[in-house]
Amino acid sequence: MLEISKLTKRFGENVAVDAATFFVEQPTMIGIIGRSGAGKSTLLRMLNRLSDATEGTVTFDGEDVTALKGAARRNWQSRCAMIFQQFNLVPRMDVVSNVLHGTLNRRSTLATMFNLYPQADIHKAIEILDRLGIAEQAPKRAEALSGGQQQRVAIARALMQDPKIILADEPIASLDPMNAQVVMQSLRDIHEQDGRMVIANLHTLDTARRYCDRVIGMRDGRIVFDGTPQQLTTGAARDIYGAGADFSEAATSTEIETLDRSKEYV
Amino acid sequence: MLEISKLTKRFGENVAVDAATFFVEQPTMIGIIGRSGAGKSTLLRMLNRLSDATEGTVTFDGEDVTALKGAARRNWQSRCAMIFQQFNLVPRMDVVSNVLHGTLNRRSTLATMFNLYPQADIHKAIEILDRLGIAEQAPKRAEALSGGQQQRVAIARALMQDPKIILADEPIASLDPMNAQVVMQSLRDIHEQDGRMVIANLHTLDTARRYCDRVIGMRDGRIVFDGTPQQLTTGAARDIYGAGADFSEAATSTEIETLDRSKEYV
Amino acid sequence: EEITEFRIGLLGGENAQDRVNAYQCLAEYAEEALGVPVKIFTPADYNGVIQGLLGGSLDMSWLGASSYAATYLQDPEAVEPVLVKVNLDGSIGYHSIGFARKDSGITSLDEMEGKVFGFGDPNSTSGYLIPSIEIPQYKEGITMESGEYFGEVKFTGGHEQTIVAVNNGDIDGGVTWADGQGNWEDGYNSGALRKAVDAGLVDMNELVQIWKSEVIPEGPVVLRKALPADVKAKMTELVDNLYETDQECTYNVFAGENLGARPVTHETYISVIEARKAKIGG
Amino acid sequence: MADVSIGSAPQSVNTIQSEYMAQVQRRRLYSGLTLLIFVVLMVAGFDIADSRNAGGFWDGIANIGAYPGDVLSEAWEKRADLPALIAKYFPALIETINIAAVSTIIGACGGVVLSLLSTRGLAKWPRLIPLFRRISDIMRAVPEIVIALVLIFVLGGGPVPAMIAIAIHTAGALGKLFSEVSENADLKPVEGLASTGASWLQRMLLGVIPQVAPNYVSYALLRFEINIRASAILGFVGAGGIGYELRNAMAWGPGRFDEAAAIFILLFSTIVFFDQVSSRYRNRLTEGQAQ
Amino acid sequence: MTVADVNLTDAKAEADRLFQKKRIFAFSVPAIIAVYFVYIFFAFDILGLSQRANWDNAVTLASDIWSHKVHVTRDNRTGEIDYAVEGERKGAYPDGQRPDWVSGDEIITIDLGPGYVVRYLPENRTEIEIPDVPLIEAQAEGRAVTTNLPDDLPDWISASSRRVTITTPEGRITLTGARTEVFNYFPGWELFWFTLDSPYHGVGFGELLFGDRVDQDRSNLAGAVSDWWNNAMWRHKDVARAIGETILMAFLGTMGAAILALPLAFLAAKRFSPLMLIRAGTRRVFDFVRGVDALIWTVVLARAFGPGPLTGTLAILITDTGTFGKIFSEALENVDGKQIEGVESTGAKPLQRYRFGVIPQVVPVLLAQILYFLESNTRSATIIGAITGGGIGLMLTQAIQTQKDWEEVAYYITLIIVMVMFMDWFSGWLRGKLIGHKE
Ligand SMILES: Nc1ncnc2c1ncn2[C@@H]1O[C@H](COP(=O)(O)OP(=O)(O)OP(=O)(O)O)[C@@H](O)[C@H]1O
Ligand SMILES: Nc1ncnc2c1ncn2[C@@H]1O[C@H](COP(=O)(O)OP(=O)(O)OP(=O)(O)O)[C@@H](O)[C@H]1O
Ligand SMILES: [Mg+2]
Ligand SMILES: [Mg+2]
Repeated sequence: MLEISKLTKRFGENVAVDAATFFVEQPTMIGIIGRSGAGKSTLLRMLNRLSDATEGTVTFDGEDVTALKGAARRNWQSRCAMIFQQFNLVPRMDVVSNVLHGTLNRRSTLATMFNLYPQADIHKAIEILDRLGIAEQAPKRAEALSGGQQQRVAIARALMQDPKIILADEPIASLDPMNAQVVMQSLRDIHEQDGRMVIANLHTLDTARRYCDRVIGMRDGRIVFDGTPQQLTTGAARDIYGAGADFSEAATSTEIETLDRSKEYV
Repeated sequence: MLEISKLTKRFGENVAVDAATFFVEQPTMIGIIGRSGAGKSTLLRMLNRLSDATEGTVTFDGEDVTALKGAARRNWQSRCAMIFQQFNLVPRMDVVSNVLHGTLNRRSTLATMFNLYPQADIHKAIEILDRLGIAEQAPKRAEALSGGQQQRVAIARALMQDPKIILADEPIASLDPMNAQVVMQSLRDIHEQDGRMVIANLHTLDTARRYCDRVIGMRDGRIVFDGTPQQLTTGAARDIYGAGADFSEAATSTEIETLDRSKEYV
Repeated sequence: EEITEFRIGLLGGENAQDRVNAYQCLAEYAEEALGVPVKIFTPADYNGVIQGLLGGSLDMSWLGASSYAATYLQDPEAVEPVLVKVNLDGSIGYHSIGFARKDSGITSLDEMEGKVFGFGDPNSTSGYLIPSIEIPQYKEGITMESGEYFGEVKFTGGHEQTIVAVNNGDIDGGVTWADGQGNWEDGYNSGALRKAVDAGLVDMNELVQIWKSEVIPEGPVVLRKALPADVKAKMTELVDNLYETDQECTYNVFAGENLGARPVTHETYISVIEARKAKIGG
Repeated sequence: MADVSIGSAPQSVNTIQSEYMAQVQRRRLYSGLTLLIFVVLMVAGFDIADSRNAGGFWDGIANIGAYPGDVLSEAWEKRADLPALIAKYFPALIETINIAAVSTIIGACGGVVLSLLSTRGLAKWPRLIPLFRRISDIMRAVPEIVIALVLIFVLGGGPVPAMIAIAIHTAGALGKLFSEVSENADLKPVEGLASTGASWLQRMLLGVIPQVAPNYVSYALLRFEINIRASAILGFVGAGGIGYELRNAMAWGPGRFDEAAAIFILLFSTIVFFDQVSSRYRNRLTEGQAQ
Repeated sequence: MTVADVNLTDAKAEADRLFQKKRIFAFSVPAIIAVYFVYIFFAFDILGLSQRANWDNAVTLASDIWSHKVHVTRDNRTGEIDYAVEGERKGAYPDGQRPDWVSGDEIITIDLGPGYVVRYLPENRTEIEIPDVPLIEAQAEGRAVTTNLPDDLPDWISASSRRVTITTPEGRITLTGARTEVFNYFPGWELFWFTLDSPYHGVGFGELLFGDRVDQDRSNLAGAVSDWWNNAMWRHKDVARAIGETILMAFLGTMGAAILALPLAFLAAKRFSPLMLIRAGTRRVFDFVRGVDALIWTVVLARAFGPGPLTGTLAILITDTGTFGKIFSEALENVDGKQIEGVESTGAKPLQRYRFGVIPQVVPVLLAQILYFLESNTRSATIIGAITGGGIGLMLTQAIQTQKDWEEVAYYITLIIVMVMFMDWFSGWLRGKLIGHKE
């Protein structure tokens, strides 16, 4: 399904992603972990084609994604939604409009300029918002929402794209633990109910363990771990985070203990 | 020496300071405590004649300070230096110039317009800065300094005035605990070594206890406590802060515990 | 009373710098005669010169008759006319000429009905004052009010602009000045049309004359009245004898072939002043 | 005290004092020199301007009321005609305002395009940013009168040359101001839109414009104010509108000073009116944003 | 569940309404502008304009800007022949010299280009050779011109008994009784460096620097610079003087206004001027001088000061005093009270309070504004100069209005743009220098 082969990104001297290679056979929920600067964001941005790879290829269902240009590239982006740490919504616009931005690739520029979205799309947007539990916020401006709500709007926008893949770049890093849980659960639900592939960069080990089917660990641009959450031992984590023997998992955790205690890891 | 008698300040309906009366016989270090809005700043501003009293008098060494006008009032201000919570320096001017502002009252307007200060004054300013441990900062702009350093510049400006009294309006409220300690210690040193009267508004009980010889408590514009730090029991503090039985002293403390633990209260 | 400098103001019509250069010779003679620096100023329009004379910041100028009238009407004590240019034939007059494009089919004022008519500068004698009085006398029913007989009446700003505007078709007909001697095809012997032809701006074959005024007296060289008497005397004498001293300089100063200057008095312009007063008021 | 002065004084107070004194001397010298140069420039400049002017400053200053006095006294005498004259010149005023309005709209559109093309992070062709910057610099540098006069030569007199001239200058000026605003715009929404496959135009229209619109409108209003003045001035040199009428009325002199006064009243009140309205509205726009 | 459904339906309906509203807004703004433009289309008579537009003028302009013409003129009375660039005396070839495309003594042959030849024959006769056209012959007699031209003429020939004009791609020929003239067009700004009477004309740059003395009395460099500076055709000296005058107007006007406005701004700022009456009065004065506008000030001041740069300076100064007054007083209202209070608490006198509490705070704002206006006033000074009679603005407008020398116009325009851009750069540089460090 999705094949990433020797994907490399260089910024001048600096190699941000170094020959990353992995293969995903069927829609899976994948967590990518690694410390700051490991190249997680860069990898996702290349998948979405927000930035161009220096070398290597991304192939999806036999199509070479890295080679796409212009309209074809934008079309790929519409099939491969992205969620950002800072939500990246248009703050001064209302929530529904933000969700409807997910359809931009399908609609003509002129029509979108005059807000001429088909009614069906508008209704669908509301339904998606409802599914994420924020339908009442629909007419409000995005900037008026809390962080967790904004991230759910971003997810709604992603869903509106009806994508094959959802990429999420640290979707919960700016959120408090309570909201983080809601957002991760939404992504998990989308994966399970709609059968979409979800690839999420995560700062925290425990979140990865709890919500993902497969975890990829990156360090200094290279993939140094690829396996199930169960295989992700403290030793493996030490390798990924390049920490010494004093490494404690808690150092990468942001979850409130009370939330943790009452749940089991997936 | 300093006698304050029925000093009152009204802002329209609102009585900010209500017939404050106390007497200071000799240079003492006095802390004024009370919660926000109690009238501490207003009291100090009337002492410095930055604002006029509605009623009552301030008498210093037999001179009625409240009645002074024009040049006489400014002369009083020069003898009664003031330090502010926000330092109130001129940020775009260098440190020494800021300190030299303490001499403005003594120098001719024309000379100061062109920044022409006598060399002796400049040397003295640097000596004062040295005493406060920031002589190397002398040529920098005030805005380039850290908060604690800026407050010490403000103290230097006050010392430059060679005042009988130093008024300090929450001198450490904008500072981190480390800097707060340095600044309070400087004030204490000035009091002890130069024998100047220091009156400081303080937000925090423990600081007042530790550095002051006498504490005055204000509540709703009235003086409700006047005694030694020893007399300032938790019960007295509850009265001052108008708190219930759940009052905990820590609520008004800003000091880092580690600093506290190693020292004794004065 | 002494003067520290002598200031000459020039009316528009040419490049500012060309005008200054043309008067440079006069400035040099004047400097010699008066013993003070002489400066030349080129205000942007007629009114600039008039204001300068009224305000006392200009001492001398060669005005048009109407500009002199304007100055006189605002302050009779401001300036006095001293000399007037003499044409090659000895006359001291010229004409206001109405003209149009040949291909517009207009040959006289009769065809101008409903068309766009252009004046030059409001302070110009031939470009505004005289035609605005004489054209309505051409026949019953002509007025100079915009939208009555003519479709629109405009001010182009000056003689050159009028010629260009007619040639471009911006306006259907306009008025400008010429001596009325010589050939139409050459733009007459002197005047704004001739200059335009010389400059290659217009081809007279493409224009037709549609109207011609009575003789208009040439404008006077004026001096500020408040000047010391000896200065006035010296300058008058200087310009009066310029033709004998330096013919080339006279050519430059009076913009074309001429026979020099001769004395003139206020009386010559009374009729123009009355006309202006009647036309504009004040 | 010891703990206070930690980290102080490898340098002795004396060296600090002498170094600071040296700095003070230097600064006094520089400020003294700057002041001196400025004063010399001002005095000499004034002197040159004064000597190159026909009338001297000191002679003229006494006369300063003469012209307005003439105008006002005549206008006062004929004050009964003023309302009629104001009505007569109102259409010319409308033309002036129209020139300003159209050129502001066109110029603002041009400015938006120029700014989006020349802002780092937004530009469609990042390599061409310097080119578009230079273009807007040049458009800004050309005085309106230059373009207007050239266009009058080709197009004939009237409002259109003035409109084009002002629009060109406006586009350049607003292009620069706008790009300063959009430089500070938040790029996150733009990236968000990019990730959905939105085209450049969609990213700009939906991601950037909503953010910067209040500032853009505020600058455009300011520009409108300026353009009213500009269009009046251009009228003065031949581009129609109220400026043309004012020039003629003033040139005619006595007898028509009542017209000059009427036009003056119209122009003055228009400028003041739009100035007040726009500054009020601008304050509201920028305040609303700060909240 | 049903409750949720109802909510969802409500939410959808609300979203529909919201979008309806947004659409109406999105359509109405462009619609209003479109309607306004339609109105303008008729009010400005755009249709009529496109008919009236004179594209020949545009062509003249475009070609004249980058080219020059050389006149070969025969005075039919004297038979003398003049060669002059642009037909101006200043551009005349010195006696005994002539362009190399002119030859012959008895019969002057003017070779305009391939196939286009004009011959001045004795007795005021002229022959014109044009490819694919029979030889044109003309004879000037007294005031008339007789030719062998047929009656129906192509549109590039205009002829009457008094005047004939022939326009060809290679040049233009006019014939009248008095004169016969040929204009030959060449690219470039001829005589930009030296006029023909200068010994340095046509001397190469390298030769000027390192070659032998061209003129025995002067060193090459000094002589060349002086001849260039005094070039009568392009008048570099006068142009430089005019530009200097324009910048002077801008500089004096801006700085003078700033100096006047600063103290007045204190009177107009709430913080510093407790008396409502004075405050309101000062503000009205600001509004008034600003509202009157530099244009009207220019005209008003012309009576008192006459034409010249001072009048322009004062017009800028007066208007900007109003503008600066407003900006400055706003800046003063926004000053941070803490600094003033800090200085005040030391017993500083009022003037000292302003000096140390206020000035350091507002100086950056004021400087930035002043320098910004310096640039924009350079442009204003160009325009105001055109009205008061001073500076490069007057030279430009008059060059345009007399419509001859478009290359001169192009030269002035280039200089004006360079001047404004220079002032822009300069004020930006100064801003960085002054606000970048110290108070
Ligand atoms: N636009 C850029 N230009 C230059 N270097 C970049 C750029 N973007 C990223 N890098 C570098 O590439 C490396 C990988 O960055 P990346 O943002 O992918 O890391 P990350 O794993 O997402 O880290 P974080 O957890 O902090 O987001 C870093 O060293 C970073 O400095
Ligand atoms: N300029 C003023 N105008 C009106 N009311 C004022 C003014 N200054 C102070 N007050 C009021 O006077 C009362 C006392 O204020 P003051 O600033 O002296 O309190 P404080 O004890 O210093 O409080 P804080 O700890 O917040 O500084 C408050 O109710 C305040 O609102
Ligand atoms: Mg990242
Ligand atoms: Mg307080």
